[in-house]
Amino acid sequence: MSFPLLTATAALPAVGAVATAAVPAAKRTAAKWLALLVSLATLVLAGLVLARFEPGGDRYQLTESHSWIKAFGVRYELGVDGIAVALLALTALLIPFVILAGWHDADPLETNSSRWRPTQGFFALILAVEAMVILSFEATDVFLFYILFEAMLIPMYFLIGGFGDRAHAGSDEKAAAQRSYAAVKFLLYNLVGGLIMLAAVIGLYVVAGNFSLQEIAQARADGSLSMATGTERWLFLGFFFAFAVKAPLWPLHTWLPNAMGEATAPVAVLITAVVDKVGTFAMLRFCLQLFPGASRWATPVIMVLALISIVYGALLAVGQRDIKRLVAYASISHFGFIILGIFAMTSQGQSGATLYMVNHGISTAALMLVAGFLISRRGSRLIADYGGVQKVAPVLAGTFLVGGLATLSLPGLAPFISEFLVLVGTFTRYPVLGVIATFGIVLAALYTLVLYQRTMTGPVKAEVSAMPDLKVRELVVVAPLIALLIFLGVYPKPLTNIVNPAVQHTMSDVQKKDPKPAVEAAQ
Amino acid sequence: MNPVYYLYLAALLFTIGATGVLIRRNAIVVFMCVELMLNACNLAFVAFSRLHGNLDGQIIAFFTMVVAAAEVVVGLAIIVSLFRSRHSASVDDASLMKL
Amino acid sequence: MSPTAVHSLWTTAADPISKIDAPKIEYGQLSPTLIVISAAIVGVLVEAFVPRRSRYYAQVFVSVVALAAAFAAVVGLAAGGYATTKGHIAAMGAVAVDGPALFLQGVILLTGLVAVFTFAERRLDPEAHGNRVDSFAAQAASVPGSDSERAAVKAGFTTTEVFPLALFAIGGMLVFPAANDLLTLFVALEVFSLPLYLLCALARRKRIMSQEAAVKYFLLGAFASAFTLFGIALLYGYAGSVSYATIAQVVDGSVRTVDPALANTMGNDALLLIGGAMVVMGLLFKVGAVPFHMWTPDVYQGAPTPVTGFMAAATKVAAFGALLRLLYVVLPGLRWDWRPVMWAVAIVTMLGGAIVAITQTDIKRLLAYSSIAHAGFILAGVIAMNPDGISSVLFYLAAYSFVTLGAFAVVTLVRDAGGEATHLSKWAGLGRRSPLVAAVFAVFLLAFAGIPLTSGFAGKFAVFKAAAEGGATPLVVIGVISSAIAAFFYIRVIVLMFFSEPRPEGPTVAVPSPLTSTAIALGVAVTLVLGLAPQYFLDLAGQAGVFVR
Amino acid sequence: MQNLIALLVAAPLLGAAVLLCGGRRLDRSGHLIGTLLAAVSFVIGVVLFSDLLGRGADDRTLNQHLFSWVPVGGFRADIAFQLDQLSMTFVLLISGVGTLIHIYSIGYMEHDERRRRFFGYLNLFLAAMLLLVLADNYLLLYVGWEGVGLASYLLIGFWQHKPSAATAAKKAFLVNRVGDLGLSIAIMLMFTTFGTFAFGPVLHSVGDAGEGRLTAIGLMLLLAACGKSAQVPLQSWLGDAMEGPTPVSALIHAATMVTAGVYLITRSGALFNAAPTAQLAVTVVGAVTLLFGAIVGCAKDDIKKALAGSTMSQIGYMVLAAGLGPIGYVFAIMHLVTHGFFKAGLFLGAGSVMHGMNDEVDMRRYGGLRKHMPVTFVTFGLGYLAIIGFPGLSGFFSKDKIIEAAFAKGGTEGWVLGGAALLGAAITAYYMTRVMIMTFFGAERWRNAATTSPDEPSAEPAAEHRGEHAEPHPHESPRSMTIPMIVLAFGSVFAGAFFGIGDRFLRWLEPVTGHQEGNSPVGAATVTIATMVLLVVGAGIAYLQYGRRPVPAVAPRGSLLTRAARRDLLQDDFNHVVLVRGGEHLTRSLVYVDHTLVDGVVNGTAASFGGLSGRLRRLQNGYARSYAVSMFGGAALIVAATLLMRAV
Repeated sequence: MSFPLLTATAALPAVGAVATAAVPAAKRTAAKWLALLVSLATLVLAGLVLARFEPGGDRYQLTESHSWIKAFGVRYELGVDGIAVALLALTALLIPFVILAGWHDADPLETNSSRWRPTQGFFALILAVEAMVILSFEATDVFLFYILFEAMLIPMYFLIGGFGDRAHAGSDEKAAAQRSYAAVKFLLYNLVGGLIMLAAVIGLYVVAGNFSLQEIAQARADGSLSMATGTERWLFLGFFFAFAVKAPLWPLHTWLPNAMGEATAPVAVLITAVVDKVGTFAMLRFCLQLFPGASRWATPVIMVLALISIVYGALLAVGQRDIKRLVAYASISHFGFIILGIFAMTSQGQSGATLYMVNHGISTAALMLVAGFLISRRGSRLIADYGGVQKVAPVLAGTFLVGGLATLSLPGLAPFISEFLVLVGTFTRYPVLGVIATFGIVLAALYTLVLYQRTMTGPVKAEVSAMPDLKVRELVVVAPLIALLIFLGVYPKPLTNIVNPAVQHTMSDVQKKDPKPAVEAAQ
Repeated sequence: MNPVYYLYLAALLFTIGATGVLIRRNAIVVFMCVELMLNACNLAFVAFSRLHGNLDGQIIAFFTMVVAAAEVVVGLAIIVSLFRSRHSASVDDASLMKL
Repeated sequence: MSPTAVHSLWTTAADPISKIDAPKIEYGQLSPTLIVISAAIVGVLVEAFVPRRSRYYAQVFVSVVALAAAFAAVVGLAAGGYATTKGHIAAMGAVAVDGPALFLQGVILLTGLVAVFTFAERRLDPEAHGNRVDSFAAQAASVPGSDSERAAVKAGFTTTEVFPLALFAIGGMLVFPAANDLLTLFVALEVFSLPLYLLCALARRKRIMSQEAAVKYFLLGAFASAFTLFGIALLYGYAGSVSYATIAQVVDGSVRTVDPALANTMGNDALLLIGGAMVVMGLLFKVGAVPFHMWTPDVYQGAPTPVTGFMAAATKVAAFGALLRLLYVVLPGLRWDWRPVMWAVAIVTMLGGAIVAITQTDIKRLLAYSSIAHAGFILAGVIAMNPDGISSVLFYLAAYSFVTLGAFAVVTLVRDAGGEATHLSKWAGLGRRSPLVAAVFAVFLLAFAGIPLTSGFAGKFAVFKAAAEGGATPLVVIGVISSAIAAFFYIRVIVLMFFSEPRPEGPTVAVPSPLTSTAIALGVAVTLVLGLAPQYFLDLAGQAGVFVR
Repeated sequence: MQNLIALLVAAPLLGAAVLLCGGRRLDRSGHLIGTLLAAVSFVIGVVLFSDLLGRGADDRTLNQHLFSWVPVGGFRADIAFQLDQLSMTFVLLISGVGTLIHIYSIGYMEHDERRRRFFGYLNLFLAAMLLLVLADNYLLLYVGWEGVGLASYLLIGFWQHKPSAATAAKKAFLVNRVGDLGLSIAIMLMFTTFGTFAFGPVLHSVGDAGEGRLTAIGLMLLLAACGKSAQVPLQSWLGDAMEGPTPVSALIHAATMVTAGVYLITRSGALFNAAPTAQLAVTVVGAVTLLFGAIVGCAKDDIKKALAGSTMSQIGYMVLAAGLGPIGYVFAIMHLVTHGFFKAGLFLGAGSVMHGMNDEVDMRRYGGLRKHMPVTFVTFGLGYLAIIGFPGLSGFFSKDKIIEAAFAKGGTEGWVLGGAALLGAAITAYYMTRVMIMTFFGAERWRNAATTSPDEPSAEPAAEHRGEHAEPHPHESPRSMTIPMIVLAFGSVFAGAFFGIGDRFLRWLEPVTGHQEGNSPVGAATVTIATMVLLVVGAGIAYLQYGRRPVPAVAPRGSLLTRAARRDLLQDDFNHVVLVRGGEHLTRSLVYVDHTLVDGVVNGTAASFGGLSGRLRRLQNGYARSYAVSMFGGAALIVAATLLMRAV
């Protein structure tokens, strides 16, 4: 039994969370540093995972397996394939930036209440989320995954509801009301999704008799476990519903704009760049593997919904007045692309979708965090309150622009590759859908450039005339992300090497092959 | 005569008691109706005991009486204390807690 | 009726009484019950003879020791194999000593122990005239607001009778799930109900409401037990016996028909069905299932909070134990008749409880409705009619009772001038005032809501899994939906505590004595342990999940 | 030798990186670094060119494979370059003209505080443009394609504090995105058709694919070309793009970037040859645009806008030629190069004029400037003669060939296209003469015009930095600006002859594009003479209109056509009404829908549960007896149900 690397990767932030929460009220800064160090250490562990993972090797590597709840046939089973590794790395990578970006977000406004320790809570919760997300990427036991999938809602809920954006249009009470509304909406949407999934999980157990992803998938593959078509479809729908809420897929998306709008920028990044990825990841890992038949059956509908998400999200992004809500709707559009890629059932589509998850994580983080810095300076989320910022804060404007260009997936930046792969993958199987989806790139350009023009260009508004440019801390947050965007845009091979084999497995799970080019087909 | 009639009588008494519980306001009366229901049960026991030709039913009847007595003690205690604090034994007046 | 029968009856009665062989009672196996009951009697004597000053300590001592001893006895019996292999019917077929019985008795005893802690808490209320006071009336007999009451308070009287009462109730509850004939069932029912009626009336604050609660509980309870009794009568009429075993045999038709004279009653299904339904109804009343639930909110609200916690936890355990035994031992041959009905009851109970709870404004009523919804979930497991059904229900009861006790214990801490501040609006911003208490309560709420990593989730999962395996998939789906609805109001409370600004005139959080702290801590511990590593307890429940017949 | 290719791109890219990340400390040296690196890449270009010349005509193709870029399943994209005669031509044009304009900008942007960034953007543009023409597969070309788009976005909006500039930049990017739509769909189609999108494989296996698919691909490529090269219907952005600094207009929106579409079509020649329908579409677009641009050019009073119109129309010529297939490709490119020279020269001239005139752009406030800025006058004049195709100058050779080729298309198409081309030539002569006269001849209308009038906002707010708003006193521009103009003037004079005489250019390019002589119904001589006549006519009309009578300082109302042409023939208004307004309405209504419908359903469900709860709550009325009733009823129900179960 070698060193349980995967467990360690998840356990470290969990322990760190407890430790951070335990830091006494006065020692606020200590808590911050502790959290930052823990997250960096986690990043190192994630790097180890990345190093130990052999792209060519078994499907699941670094596996661990211990008995947990025999009565439910539940085991503590971990293992990572390429997709999981990529997302795990992404999570571990983003958290330090999130923490650093949120450095002052949770400083208590009033210092009188000594027992109330928001700062410690804030960073502890972030670490808790990290731990749960990482473990959910590693879990190869359906029950274990489900538990984390549900449990991570609670810390997220407190992060959204407890530490709202201080730059709020309305009064404090109004802000608090909207914030708790957003938090409750987030929780209820995902809880309902999760509970419906619970029914499906139980059903799966009744059918399969255990929860081990590998065993069940194996049994499905060699036909020793056959499900009635109806049953399989119901179970699939149960699982997919939960993931579609999390992802989020139209029309289950409305919680996201509220949540991202009301939460602080780092938390918003946590939501859309990290937590939501669990949903799309789970579609790849669970829906396709456990219910290949049903997945094929549901594909047309899902593709159409994804398409609607793409266009609809983009159009609504154009119509937004609030910077963060705009980014939220943009994310909805992007999640549409991801889901489109997953269910296109082509290697380009699914590799593209996986890359998309990673790249979208990085690009949204860049854009959202810079937006957060901007908002924290002016104290308003309304686009209309800005103008001419590039004149007074060129660096801020520049980074913002790069983030925006990444969002509209400009060639040369990472998102372009994933988006193009998704489009190609879709196009090869569903040309019409592919073409319609391609219109998304025009809309993306529209909302991004409109946002940039209204906030950064034009005559300098009086309120922003004294706006300071990015501080060192903030540069340290943004610069690496941008560097990463460029690097992955020019040389994504390390990523594709890891992802491709995993995608091949998934493709064989659903018994699909890439369509042949017309010319070869002709010959 | 056929002891089955006793059963009908028992059922009748039970129903009367139940109805009384539903329609009477005074707590004491309601309580007496409950007692009536218990006694209806006793009658049924005894009648069945006779039918089956074993003594269990009759024994049970005694148990029931004891229980009923105990209930009287507790019940009266509660009702009286209520009556003393609100000078009314109407069950409908006791409706502070609702919704 | 034929004269011969009369004659035989007469002759049997007329026989010269030769000798009655003394009934064989396995005192060892009944020891838990016996210990508790005798302790209760001792408690009565204490009331009679120990000077008032030291009664409180004496009573607490007696009850705690007795409960601990009884629990030790249960453990001993279980270790002695009575829970599994040696399980059998004791006391001339009156009481079963088997897995479910012992498991539930253990749970009830622990619950009772914790409840006694909360009963004994006397640091929450401000001292009256230099005397520490607990949450019970100074003198139950004195009229609220009267001079006599004031005098009693001044004299520092306390109703130490609550401890023997609680012990009697616990005694009854111990027998209830173990009862193996209908008579014992009925007696046990009354033995644990009557003390509860009294306990409800003993609140120190808001006495009028407390008395009202007692009256409602008493009248409705008596009404329900009358139904039960009549049901028992009918069953007796059907089978000619009240012993579970015999009735079961008759139901299965495996018993040789007695003399033809009885043919018209013996095996008369109308009697069986009506009787069975009425008995079950009595039990449903105790577990608070719709439509027999309506006493629950009022009584929970009116009763002194420690008593509420005790009732909510222990009564449910005992009643569900009895219900399980009745359905699994006596009426399994009848399942095709009662199952659909129980389905309906379970559904309306889950949905009703969850929906009505949404608009509640009083925390105690809220918990009452949530307990109704939970009764529905447990019923879903009861209906499963398979071994998993039994064990899952046992596990759920264990998990649920501790969460409930803990939650109500927390409720006792949040106080303002008028005693406990149970109106939800007063809980606003509690998280800011005292994060710890709020966090603990949040844990309990999440457990109620069945969020993973809490005992609530493990229990819910077990129950739904059993139900699904038992083919009750629709129940599972509805259960899932209603837990979604339920989640809404649990979340509402959490929002209130953490995300809304504290009121200036808001309540204070009293610092409890070690007693209540233990209760709460135990609740949290059990919630988390059963949530994270339920395996051991699931095994326990699994082994215990076999009834002796 | 081929390992140098990457350096072509790398040098300016490095410059861009250094200048944009370098920060203020580079403010003083930035422009020099930028110019140097541009020059470096030009030198490398020359070296490679000489190397190519040293080889045989048919192995003048160098390849450099850097690394595999996106390998996923059958999808293989590499970072790899291909340098053949076609790309070589572009490399020289881009880096050459680019370097000149860098030099020019040193003087032009002297007073701009953000000059460093300006040069950074210019370098970025060079890198992207070179990548575009050097890529050996369509996906990499796409990167360059969008890269130049980005650079043009940044440079058009360089003076971002002006809303008009920011808007123009955004518009340019968006319209180009629509074009990119075409390019990406074309690439997908190629992938599904050929399983690859590298030039070589695709263009060689064209034969195996069905014509339907090829036509589709061709049309998509055409869409892309329209976007980038400002062809109808995606031409609207070019006019606004003049918001950018004049060197930008010269380099990007005259000489190089806007010709990328022509490159794309020529590069995909083999594919178009196999898809006649697509080819026809290309020619039509070209013909329409060359007239459209010309007409617009006649009406504009803003000198840069007038030149923009002419650019549009000249590129129309190239596209037309490219659409003609093997008979046209070479001439398209040839015209592209010569146009690169004289149009860049013209723009730099215009810039120089504005430089001397306090950034006044309205020609109606010019006049008689030839005395004040002789160098500018001469270079501009030579450019003018070149563009109208004065015999012997570059324009003459390249444009003439195109017109011939158009006729050579044969059939009615030939006549129509040829006619259009001829007409275009006449109009060109007209509007260019107009520009020439209004600027350099006639009365000095700027004397009494004290300052730039508010209703005509100056395009170049750098004026604020240049200081005085008093009466302009025109002066010749500094050396750094005049020298590039002179060099370009040389180009516009001799390039055509150099290329045309003895078909040098033809023989150089033929191996790549292939060539065949068209059999023109009308002889070459006829075409030439016809062109000359029309040229004289056009110029003459212009002279009568503007040379003889004084030019009014305020534009007369003018004919319907004139007014329409001033507004770019109303297509902007069309866009505004249909796309912008319509889009706004759509998004607004969608926001409403999202809030009320999608969100409303959920909130509604929650609310309905609340209401139900409120109603059920009433049952709990506090009366013990009603509770008893419910119990009794429940009991009755249960008993009845149980009995019923047995009954059924």
